[in-house]
Amino acid sequence: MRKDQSLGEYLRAQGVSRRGFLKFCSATASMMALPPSALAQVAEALENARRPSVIWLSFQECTGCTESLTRSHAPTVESLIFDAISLDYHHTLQAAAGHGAEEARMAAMEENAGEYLLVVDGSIPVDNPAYSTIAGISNLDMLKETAANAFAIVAVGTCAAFGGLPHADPNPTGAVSVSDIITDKPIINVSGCPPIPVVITGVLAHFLTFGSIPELDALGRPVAFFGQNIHDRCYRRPFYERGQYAETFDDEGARKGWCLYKLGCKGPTTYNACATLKWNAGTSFPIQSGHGCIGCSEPDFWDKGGFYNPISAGNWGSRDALLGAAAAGAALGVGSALAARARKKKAQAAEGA
Amino acid sequence: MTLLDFASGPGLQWALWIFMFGVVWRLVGALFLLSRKDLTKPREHNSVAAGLGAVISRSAPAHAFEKRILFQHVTGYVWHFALFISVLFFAPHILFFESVLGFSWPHLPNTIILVTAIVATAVLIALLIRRATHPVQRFISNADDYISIFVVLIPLVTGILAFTHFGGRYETLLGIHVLSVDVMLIWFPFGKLMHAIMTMPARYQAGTAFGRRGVKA
Amino acid sequence: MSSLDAIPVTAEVASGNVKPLLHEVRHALRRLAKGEDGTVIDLQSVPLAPGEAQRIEELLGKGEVRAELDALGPSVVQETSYPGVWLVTHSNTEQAVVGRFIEVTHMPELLKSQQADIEHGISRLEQELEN
Amino acid sequence: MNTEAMSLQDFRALLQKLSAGAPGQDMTDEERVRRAKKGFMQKLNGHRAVDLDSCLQCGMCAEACHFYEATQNEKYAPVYKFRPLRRFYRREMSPLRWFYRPFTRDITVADLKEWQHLIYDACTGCGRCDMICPMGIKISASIRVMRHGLAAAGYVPDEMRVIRNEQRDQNKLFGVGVEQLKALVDKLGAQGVNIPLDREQADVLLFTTAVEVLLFPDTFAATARILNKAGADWTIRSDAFEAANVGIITGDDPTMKLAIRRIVDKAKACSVKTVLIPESGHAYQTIRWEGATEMGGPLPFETLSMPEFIAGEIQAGRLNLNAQSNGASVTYHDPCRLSRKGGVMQQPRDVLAALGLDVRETPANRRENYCCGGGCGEYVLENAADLRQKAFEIKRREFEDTGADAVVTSCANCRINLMIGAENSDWQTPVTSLVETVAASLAD
Repeated sequence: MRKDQSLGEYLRAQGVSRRGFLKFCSATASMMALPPSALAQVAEALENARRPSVIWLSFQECTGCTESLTRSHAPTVESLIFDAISLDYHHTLQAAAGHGAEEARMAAMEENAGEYLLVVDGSIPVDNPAYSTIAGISNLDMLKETAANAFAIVAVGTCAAFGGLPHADPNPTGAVSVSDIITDKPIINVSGCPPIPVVITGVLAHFLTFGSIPELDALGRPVAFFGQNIHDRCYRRPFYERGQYAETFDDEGARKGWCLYKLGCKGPTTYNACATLKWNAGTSFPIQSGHGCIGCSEPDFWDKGGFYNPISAGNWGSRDALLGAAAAGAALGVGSALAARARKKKAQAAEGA
Repeated sequence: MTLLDFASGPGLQWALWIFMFGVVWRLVGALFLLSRKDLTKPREHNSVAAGLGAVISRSAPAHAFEKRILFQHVTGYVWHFALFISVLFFAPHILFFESVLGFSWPHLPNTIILVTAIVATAVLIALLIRRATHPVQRFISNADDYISIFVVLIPLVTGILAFTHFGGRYETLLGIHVLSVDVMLIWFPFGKLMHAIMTMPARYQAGTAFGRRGVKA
Repeated sequence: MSSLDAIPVTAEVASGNVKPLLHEVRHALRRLAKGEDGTVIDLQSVPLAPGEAQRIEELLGKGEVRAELDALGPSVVQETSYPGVWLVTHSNTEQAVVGRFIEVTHMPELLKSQQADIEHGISRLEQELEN
Repeated sequence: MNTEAMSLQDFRALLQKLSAGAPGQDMTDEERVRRAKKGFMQKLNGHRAVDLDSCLQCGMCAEACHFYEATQNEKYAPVYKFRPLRRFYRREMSPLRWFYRPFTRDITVADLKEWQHLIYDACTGCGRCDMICPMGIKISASIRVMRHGLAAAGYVPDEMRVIRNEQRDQNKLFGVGVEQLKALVDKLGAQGVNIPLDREQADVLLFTTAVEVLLFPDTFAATARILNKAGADWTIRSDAFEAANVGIITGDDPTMKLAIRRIVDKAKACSVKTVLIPESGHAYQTIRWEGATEMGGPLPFETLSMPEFIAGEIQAGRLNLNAQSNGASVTYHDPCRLSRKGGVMQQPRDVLAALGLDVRETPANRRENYCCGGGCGEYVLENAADLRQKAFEIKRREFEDTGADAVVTSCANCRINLMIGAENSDWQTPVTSLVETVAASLAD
């Protein structure tokens, strides 16, 4: 796709019929969690959309986010989205390596200054910049440099969005999120470990379609995908209401597909689209497969007292400490009573009675 | 750290420590003041039976008083039962108790809990209004009385809101709910909520004292 | 598939969303009958328990018309046993479902020949005739 | 039998003059507060601590209090009456004293003055509130600690102080001493009632009270006749006949102990098996339920109230009675110190039933009975006369509810108070003594 071509022109040139385009549009609208009634608007916007430049930086990450994206739906409608953007730098995917790769990045930044979209996965170590470098450039420097002229930043995955696993206690690298460093650019947090691929492409589609960033929640996540918690959209919710819970992973309740709250499901406090979009092309999602939600799209999900620790059990420490507190209370109680009795004895002696 | 993380993490931890420490401190400190042994010859009676008898019998007023305290008696029962059911038989609560105590018990369906919680809240508000308006109660009340009502009322209200997802995001409501429980636990040993612990020794000692004189406490 | 079937998980689960969905379809049909606009329901936006999508399909049944089209992968447009209610399933070139809609309309837009395609067709036909 | 006695009017006139003889008290405010606190401290123990820490402030106790019921004055709620004690406990003795201190006001002389009215005038220590408290708090026990502190601070009301001093210093009450008793014994002897005065040894040692000698010599005579009829080996000592204990009434511990010791020592000296307490509720409570503890060890005799003694004698077949068959009805007024504080509730009813009387119960009876309105010596307080009269109206309603021909009780204090109340309100139903009722039916 040439830079001066609109998406409509590009698709037609690819031999895609108008029917095919409409199908693409309705799949895209669905992907962006837009109502079907928005189809005409989407079609018109996409028809005239121009090809944006995208630079993808990977820092302290596991490549799971990229895997999620590239392994799931390709080569399909979503891949067209990727065809429709100019992915100018992605050191895992691009053919170029070494200086060539860095030159591509610099060129894209220069050419599209103020217009390119920066996608980041992975967290940024700030304790020591040498913990993670690319081409000898520390993650921190590369982020600052690349973000400076970006139109907006998409922080893909919980690491980039909130620090993620590297940030987990005791955070040996001093890992931080993109938004901890960049404060003067719009940042879209597409959290999840990994994020639902459709959500990643949905955000890109939104940018492609409307040239703007979608509506965000308090944590910078697109409301369209993160507006509701898993629990509220979970098909097992009726069991919660009726108080029917699986007590173990192999009991009658588990077999009958009852609520997994007691097994530590974090659905009630986790905002993501898993319960509706599901995974693997809409096949299933963790709760459907019988495991509670681990809350991977929420900040610090790794440090919330255990995946199998029910939300309401709290994270209150050890029983021994409680007994210790009771023992200290008993000691103080005895002590205070002894002191009071000594004073009372003195008062009685003074009476001489 | 989110509100919920704080409330159910360090907040809950400190609250439980203070609760345990304070309750034992106050209970031991009061009992250990000791009392002079009663050397009079008792009437024929079983001291333990009399004590335990009073623990039970004081749950209902003596006949002559029934009519005069009917409102308090009925609301007292409804309040405590509704509260206990809501606190002790809601599945998420049981998970908390299980984490502390190491054992659990069956729960009730959530809809029943919702009803009992609403009943408990309504009764507590009625009792609050009565305390503020009844001549005797208004006159004798002090800050503790109102604080104790509020620190119990707020967990109830926030619990209902969190359960119904009404008025905010769930984890925020839950965070406020757990935080209010933290506050309640911290206040518990220092205010009159302590009656929940003191009821037994107080009734027991009345039972033995009256029992040795041949009087049903 | 046989090994998966051996897992003793029964799908007797109900999200409670099937009935409301069908009611929505009913209201949409009423509006259509009165001459108002059609309605499209994105099934991906509705939380459904395993098996419920099939159940909806079964409840709606199959009507007289079934059309298959091949554009960026196969799509199936099936009229249900309730005239005016269509089930549209888009798949990608890998045959994976990428979108599933219930359309309440006289005729799904996608079935009509599109103006742009018609124009493109004219030019192709003219080219053919010129040769 | 009708022995000449002081009239009720004369006795009331005597009471009115009591406070005139009260000695002045010279104590600074600081000293009073200090003494009150020391008094509280001496009596605060684990039981009271548990009580004070259990209170819910529900206010139900007000519904048990005859003074609150009669006046609807919230200040008379029993829970309020021990408020200074709770403040002291929270500041000085509670395990949480370090926490409470900044939030808890210290006791002032103004408080002590205010509570003198609440504790002496507006509380008879009847303990009816003890029976209603859902926490089982013995409110009357805390009231006694309050009295102890107030007494230590010199806040015993004048009338009570006069009789307290009289008992403590002269071993007399209302001017009744050895001579007055001997005169009565002589008079009764002349009427044919044999009273074995001042025997060195006996099985039963009878006590009486100054009030009985003055006002109710018939009761004393009736007691003697019953003892004689039952063939008891008994005596009464002119050097220690007073059963009443103004110490316990006022909250003055040394006087209470002194009065108990006079009785216990005499009983020991006479090697008696039984100490027989006359119709005086608080005297029974003091010897029977506090004596051993106050004296530091078990007592070598049993202590019986008159209803217990009479019921026992009837049961043993030593006392034959002419059961009446005229269908006369009575209602029994339970003296608080005998009933809920003494466990003597069935015996008087058994005795009355043995007399063939139609015993009718007031709506509230036995352990739930309403106080006469002036118990625990409260009837001597002139300031509280109006308050007492209002409380008496409750009793009157209860009595009238039964439709009984007469009210029988077994406590001179209750009887005086009921008689005064009846006189004030021109209520005609006679108020009589259990002992006299029994004596009237002694079979020949």
